[in-house]
Amino acid sequence: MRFSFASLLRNAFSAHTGWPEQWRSPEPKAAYDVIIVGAGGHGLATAYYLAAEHGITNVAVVERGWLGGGNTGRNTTIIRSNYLWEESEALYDHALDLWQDLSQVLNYNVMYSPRGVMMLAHTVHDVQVSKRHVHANRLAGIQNEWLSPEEAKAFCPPLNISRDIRYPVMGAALQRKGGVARHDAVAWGYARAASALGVDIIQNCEVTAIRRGPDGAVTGIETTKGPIGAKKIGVVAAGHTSVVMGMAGLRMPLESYPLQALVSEPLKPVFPCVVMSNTIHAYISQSDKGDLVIGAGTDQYVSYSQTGGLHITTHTLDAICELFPMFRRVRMLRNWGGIVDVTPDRSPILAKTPVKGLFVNCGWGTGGFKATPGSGHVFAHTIARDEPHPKNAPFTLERFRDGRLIDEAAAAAVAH
Amino acid sequence: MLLITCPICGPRPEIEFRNMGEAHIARPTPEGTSDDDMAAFLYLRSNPKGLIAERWRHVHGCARFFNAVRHTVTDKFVTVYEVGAPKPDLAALAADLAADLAAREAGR
Amino acid sequence: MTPEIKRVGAFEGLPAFPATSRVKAVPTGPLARILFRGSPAAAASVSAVFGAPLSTVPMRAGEAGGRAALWLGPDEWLLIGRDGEGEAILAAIAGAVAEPHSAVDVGHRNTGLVLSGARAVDVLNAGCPLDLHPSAFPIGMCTRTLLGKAEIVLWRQAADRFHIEGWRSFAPYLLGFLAEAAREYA
Amino acid sequence: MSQTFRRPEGGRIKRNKPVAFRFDGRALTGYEGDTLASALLANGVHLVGRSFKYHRPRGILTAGAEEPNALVTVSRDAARSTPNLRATQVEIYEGMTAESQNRWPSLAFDASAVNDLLSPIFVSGFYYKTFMWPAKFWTSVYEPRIRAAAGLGKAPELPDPDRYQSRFAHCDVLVIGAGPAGLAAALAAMESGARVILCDEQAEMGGSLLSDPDVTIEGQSGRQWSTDVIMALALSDRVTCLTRTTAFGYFADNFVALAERITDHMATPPASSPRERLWQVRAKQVVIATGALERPLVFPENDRPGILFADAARTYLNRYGVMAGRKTVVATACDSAYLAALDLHRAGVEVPAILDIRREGGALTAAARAAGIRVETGATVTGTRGRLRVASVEFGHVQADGSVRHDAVLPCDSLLMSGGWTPTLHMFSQSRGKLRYEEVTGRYLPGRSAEHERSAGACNGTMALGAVLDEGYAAGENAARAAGLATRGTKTFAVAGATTPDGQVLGALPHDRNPGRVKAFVDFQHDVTAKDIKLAVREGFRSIEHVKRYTTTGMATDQGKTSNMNALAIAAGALDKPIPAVGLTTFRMPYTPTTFGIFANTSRGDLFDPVRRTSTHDWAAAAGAEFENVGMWKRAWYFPRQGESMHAAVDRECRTVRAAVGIFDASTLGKIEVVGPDAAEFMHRIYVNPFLKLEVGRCRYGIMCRDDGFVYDDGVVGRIAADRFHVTTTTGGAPRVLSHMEDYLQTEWTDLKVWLTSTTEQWAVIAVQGPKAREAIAPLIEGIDLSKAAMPHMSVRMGTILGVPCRLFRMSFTGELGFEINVPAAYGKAIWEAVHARVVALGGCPYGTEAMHVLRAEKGYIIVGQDTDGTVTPDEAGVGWAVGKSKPDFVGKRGLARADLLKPGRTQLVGLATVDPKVVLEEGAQITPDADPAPRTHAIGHVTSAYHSAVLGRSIALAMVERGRSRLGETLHVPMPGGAIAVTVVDPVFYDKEGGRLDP
Ligand SMILES: Cc1cc2nc3c(=O)[nH]c(=O)nc-3n(C[C@H](O)[C@H](O)[C@H](O)COP(=O)(O)OP(=O)(O)OC[C@H]3O[C@@H](n4cnc5c(N)ncnc54)[C@H](O)[C@@H]3O)c2cc1C
Ligand SMILES: NC(=O)c1ccc[n+]([C@@H]2O[C@H](COP(=O)([O-])OP(=O)(O)OC[C@H]3O[C@@H](n4cnc5c(N)ncnc54)[C@H](O)[C@@H]3O)[C@@H](O)[C@H]2O)c1
Ligand SMILES: Cc1cc2nc3c(=O)[nH]c(=O)nc-3n(C[C@H](O)[C@H](O)[C@H](O)COP(=O)(O)O)c2cc1C
Ligand SMILES: [Zn+2]
Repeated sequence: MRFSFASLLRNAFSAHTGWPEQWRSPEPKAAYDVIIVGAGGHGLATAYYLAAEHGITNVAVVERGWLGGGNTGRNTTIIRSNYLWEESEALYDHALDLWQDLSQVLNYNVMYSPRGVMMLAHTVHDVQVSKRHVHANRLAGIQNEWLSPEEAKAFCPPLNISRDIRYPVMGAALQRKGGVARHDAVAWGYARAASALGVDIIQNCEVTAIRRGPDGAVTGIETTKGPIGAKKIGVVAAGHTSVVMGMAGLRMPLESYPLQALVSEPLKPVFPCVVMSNTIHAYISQSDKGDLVIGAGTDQYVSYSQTGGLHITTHTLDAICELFPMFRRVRMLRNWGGIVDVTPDRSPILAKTPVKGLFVNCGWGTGGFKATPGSGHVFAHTIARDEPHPKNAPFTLERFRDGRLIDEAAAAAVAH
Repeated sequence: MLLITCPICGPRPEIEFRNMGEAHIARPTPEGTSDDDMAAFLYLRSNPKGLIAERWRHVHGCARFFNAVRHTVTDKFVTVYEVGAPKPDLAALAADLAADLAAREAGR
Repeated sequence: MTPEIKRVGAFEGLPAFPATSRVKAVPTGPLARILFRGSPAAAASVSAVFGAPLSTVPMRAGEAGGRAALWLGPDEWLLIGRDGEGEAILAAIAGAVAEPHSAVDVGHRNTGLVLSGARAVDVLNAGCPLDLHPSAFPIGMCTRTLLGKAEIVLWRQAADRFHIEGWRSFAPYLLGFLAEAAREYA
Repeated sequence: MSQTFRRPEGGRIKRNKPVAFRFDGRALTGYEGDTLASALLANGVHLVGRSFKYHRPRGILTAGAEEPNALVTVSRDAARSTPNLRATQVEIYEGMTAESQNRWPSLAFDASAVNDLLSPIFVSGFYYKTFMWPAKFWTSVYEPRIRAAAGLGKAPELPDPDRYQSRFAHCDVLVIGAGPAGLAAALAAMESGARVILCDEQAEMGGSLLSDPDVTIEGQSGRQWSTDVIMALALSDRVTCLTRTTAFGYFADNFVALAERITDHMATPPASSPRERLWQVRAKQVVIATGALERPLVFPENDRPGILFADAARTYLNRYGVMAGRKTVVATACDSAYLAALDLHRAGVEVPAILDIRREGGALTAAARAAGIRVETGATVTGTRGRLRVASVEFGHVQADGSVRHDAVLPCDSLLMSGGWTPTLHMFSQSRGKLRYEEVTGRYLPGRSAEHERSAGACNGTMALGAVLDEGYAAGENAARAAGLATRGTKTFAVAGATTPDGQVLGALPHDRNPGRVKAFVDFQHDVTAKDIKLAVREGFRSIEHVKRYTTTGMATDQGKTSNMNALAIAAGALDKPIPAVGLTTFRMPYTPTTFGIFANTSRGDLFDPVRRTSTHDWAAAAGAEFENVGMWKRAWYFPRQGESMHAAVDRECRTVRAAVGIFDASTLGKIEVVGPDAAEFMHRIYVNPFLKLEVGRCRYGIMCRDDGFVYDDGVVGRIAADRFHVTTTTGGAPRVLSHMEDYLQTEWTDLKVWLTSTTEQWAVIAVQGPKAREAIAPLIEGIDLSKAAMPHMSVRMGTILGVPCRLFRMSFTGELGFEINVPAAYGKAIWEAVHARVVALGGCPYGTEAMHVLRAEKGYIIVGQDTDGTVTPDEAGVGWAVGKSKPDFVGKRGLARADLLKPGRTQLVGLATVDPKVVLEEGAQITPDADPAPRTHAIGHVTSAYHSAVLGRSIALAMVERGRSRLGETLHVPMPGGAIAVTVVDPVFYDKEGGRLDP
């Protein structure tokens, strides 16, 4: 049933008893053409585009827990494409293009809200780095502009631009097209659309082994719901990618860290945009529901615990209170953690692997939500055609061997 | 904030320490090391869901580096040991932990 | 030395600590300080000439004759003497220690203050994450640790007296932090 | 008359201390000891708020932390305004101003209440299905309206003037909750001699004993017993008792965060006192004694003001002397509501009926009937009436087939409900303990522990008071023993007059109404009804986590304290699965909403991060310097004279250095003393440069890589003695370079006898640069022959300056003759002043970091971190000459040999000269071969440094450009918004290529 105001109204008269399931919850078939491991936004989007753009509908997405329950369901939803290197710019901007009409394409309101992402500079060095991004982005056709502190304040009135604070704001880079979206809706929208095209989404089904034939090519997986055959497997397991790839005997250039976020109690609208400060580590926006959504830094050690240390939270909130001193009296409602898979150069891996039939999409670390549509789109291409899409061709595993890193971290230490 | 037992100073709060990454990653010699081996040294980590042998430094304490085995799901430390000591048998330690858990489960 | 060459201590010119009957913080003034690094054997040789013993028991200070040796790590001690003794201490070490070692003058890098009073522990624990109960942090114990966002060396000299060492540029922060914590005991 | 619902006696309020306060502008009075909720009820006010979505009128539902409805904003002044406070926890003080929220124009007439009429459309998740057309309306129309409608209170608009503190604490036993279980536990722990911390979120300790007039413990009234125990605990110097202190987070290794509210209840808080304090407690052992929360009943229209929890009403009566109404119907599945009914009845409140859902009633049914109260068993509420307050209750009897036969309408002004008790598992669950489900009682209970803790009392499922006390004592004793103390063994308590609150129901109650139309609320604040949950399940949201997120049940500011179990039961029913197969959502910190300020506590302003100043800072400030932040340091940026712009000041400073002499504070550079017999070998390995042959008294510019071969840091190194090096690092790099060096020493080259000591702050460093540098310092220096022959470029000497010992480096970061004077830091200011006087006498001036940057750029000297970015090799940065190619190993050697690092086409450092010399490029600007690059043109490089050079009378720039060194003379372009800027690729050394000025 298509979603629309009309269908909503119609259903109101039948007390909403007529809505079908948004996605089917089938038992796994014996085999599929493609199995996607991980029903996060990226995995679901991959399945959707496999079906929608490549006509491959005999697809299963297997998920150890509930779909969208990984980092997709835990992130601060910042969307932007003003990355530094050309490879990243192309990939993230591809995603940003797809965000524009994603609600209409999926027939699911993902509440993409281009309210502008402003990244603060607090030191001369920050200014240099930010401007480098602004110039690189302009050349690449990506909107990103430089604001004076006063312009930044005009764009975000709660911002403290006093010269007296410990690290005064010296300016900001603003991507107006950047913004936020409703994270759960992205997962659900892709799940519904993929399911409608015939994709089987199998939840509570953990992959425990990857089976390979005599030629080394993959033949399927073992799961907590039994074995499932597959011609191709795409692993999109975020923080658990090392674990899953280990099942195929591959070591990955990844480390998994806890990353925390928190929300305040809901407030009437006070915060019109997204503000990020990498120097003092704070990321903040206000959700449609009214809560301030705040991102923190990672813990220092590898962990799969989905919680983090209190000192990380205190550090985040002292930064928020310094930039927005009126929020000191606001209260934290809930804090949580995710497990982010971090590569040495902070850029993702979207590639074929040395194992025939095995593909991997990982390493999005602290910043992959924004890439969800683009990532799924090009990864589906890679799996369907057995060769990368031009936009993900640079994001290989081999770059770590050769040293051709796409080092977003070195250039700026940007998190989300 | 974890409580970490420095082999020298005893239990101390995590904020006094720096995690220095996985332990027992041997630094290769320049000669005769392939690009693959170099990449493995620089970038490939076991990143286990389970026991990890890792390096810590009590930077705001005695300032010494040491190694530790920690469980990455519970974040509990299993043992700490000196730099240079051989890597503990993680599989055996994991089996001990599992046995211990089973015993506690049975005990309740 | 020409008379107009004045030494400026790190605490000079800072707002005074609001001392009360329950807590006060007083800068130590200039002291000689040597950072000694080497093996325990080398440390033993230093003990012989320094006067105060260099403890091989972790986190313990040795004191004698107005000098103190603070254990900081298994190969690291902070030697504290009276102002002006630095050169002599360095010379004595050079003369007496045959084992390889390092002795570096840090008399200006470090600054010290003494925090004392019935509320000293509470004030310290506003930013120091260690257990300062006498059973856990007895008199004579010393260690590097943190106070808020600054690293310090903390040495308990008496039940309610602590010697705090920090790097020179952190002095305003340390004093400011302690003063903020002490406000409620004014 | 005010306080018409206050009983003439009873309760723990101070009747001799009346308190005047305002609610929504209305002047009211209560007593000291009242919460805002009890005081409002005393004044007959039930309507306190509006719900989130439908804006339905809502009253006070509970008497504690779990309150979902009665949210208010309390303001002392414009800056001290706190939204979303629960009236049930706010203590009134003289002059308090409280306002209701989320309503317009008034609480009684709220325009947004039309949402309630639209509720047939506004079901769970409706917004995912609509607002998509026309697409651009989302940002311009739909989203702004949704946002304006959402949200509860308003954030204050002014910075918060209050202060917050923090305290790290340690103890043997931390007891969370000071009800009977917690008090008994603390008592046992105290008796063992343990160090104990006991905290309770309420203003007064005692927990449920405070509301219970009937029980006796050890022959005393429960209240007296608790008072005595609290007194004993408070008198012990080993016990810290903290009231108004919520344990809100339980972290790994028994690290528990407590939020202490110190001044919010005071009319005039002392200025010296922080508003709140964060306690970070490391406990050897923890006793969790957090009690249990009552559950609402889910029946149609269960949300009207005047409907409240039975035990809350009992608390209001017994603890505050307040009647929730005059005519009170009671609906229950649990015995505890009978206690409320009996107490109210005794107090003269009319109780028209007790409607007991249980077919047979419970332990107190007979007693209630004996007291003359009508009790209907097997009865259920089928609806309520009343606009801003409940006016009547409809009830029916549940038939054998499960259907409901309507019975009667009972007029009333209040309705109490109790669905039983939910153990408060938050702390246990946050500690990562595993929960277990107890089928018979329909409760989750603490299962396997992950930390050193144990639960006792109602949070552990133990409800009988005697057992609660025994269990609490045993827990305290057990905890103390586990913490290593000798204990006296267990103890049992003699208890009388207690009733165990048995009986419970989960999920929605049956009724005779149209299920598609009625609203039976599960999550009160978020307006989630039983049918919303069923809708979610119908739409395929089968995991309880999905149900939560789709319906938002449990996501309101009460975090599901009252709703989670009912939601779970309804979802389980819809899924036709047993409850444990559906599972609970995750408990997360904080237990109750916790002020941002308490996390930030003292980290604000100058205490946000230490402000590191050099010994010349005050001098520079007095001289009018502007400062820049570099790491934690403040560095003098430039020294503008009266009316001078930054540009003019920097030009002047640069010219002065080139023409005469300048003085610069370089103290912030990192310094490390590398000492030991193997010091040279260590330096040889850690830097790319060769170091073995550096002579004593000479310096070398060192480049340091990581093992991946990319430039990590740089600095000048002086050899002070055969076994001693004076190493300098970049300002920002100092800590990480020291750590990097220690890492190799302690873990890689453990055989080397070398020790490192940071001397960054030991030395104040005064750079004197310019043709007159020698002349400037010569008269001040003793013991060093400054002549060219005796002290060549790149050498270091020991001597004194004005009697102060110094390490004098002859080196240059400007390309001019230069010295860097290292003096012990406390002399820095005095020596600076003396040298400055000489410099000025010679026509020189002080210069700041900006001029320093220009001067070094004129010479093509790189700044690591500005001209390099972590992807650049030494060769690419133009310092390939430094690499000791014949060394067998150094950090970075193998990394540099990787395939991609050897490829041609990588970027290299070059100079750029703009064709128009007046145009200064912008740092970070991109470089293209074409003047008019097509969109998405590949940039072949970027500008890393760009300045106006006063001496050269033109702009200069450094850039990283692909194959840059092969492009000398080529014209490239720097596309800018206003058009491309043509540049010529030139050698990066713009000034004095021959280097004659370095060594005149
Ligand atoms: C706190 C936080 C804040 C963030 N903020 C932002 C932000 O502001 N902007 C931004 O762009 N990004 C942000 N991110 C990053 C972003 O959330 C992720 O990069 C992105 O959501 C990853 O999506 P995914 O689909 O790859 O992974 P996930 O959503 O994590 O999906 C992976 C799925 O794989 C499943 N899985 C794992 N192992 C197995 C197995 N063995 N068998 C079957 N299934 C398995 C998991 O259960 C999971 O559902 C943030 C992340 C966190 C944690
Ligand atoms: N009305 C009834 O009939 C009824 C209902 C339930 C329980 N009880 C009785 O209550 C007794 C149970 O005693 P108990 O001690 O287990 O519970 P309790 O409810 O008496 O005490 C729990 C205490 O913990 C505090 N608390 C909860 N969470 C906290 C946190 N995170 N931080 C700080 N404080 C926190 C509460 O403020 C409360 O004071 C039994 O006698 C039981 O029968 C009676
Ligand atoms: C953008 C965003 C907004 C959220 N808003 C709320 C909220 O208003 N209330 C709430 O209880 N949780 C909110 N959450 C947190 C979730 O409840 C939950 O903590 C998170 O999805 C992680 O799951 P877990 O805590 O079950 O592990 C939000 C999460 C995200 C990512
Ligand atoms: Zn230590």
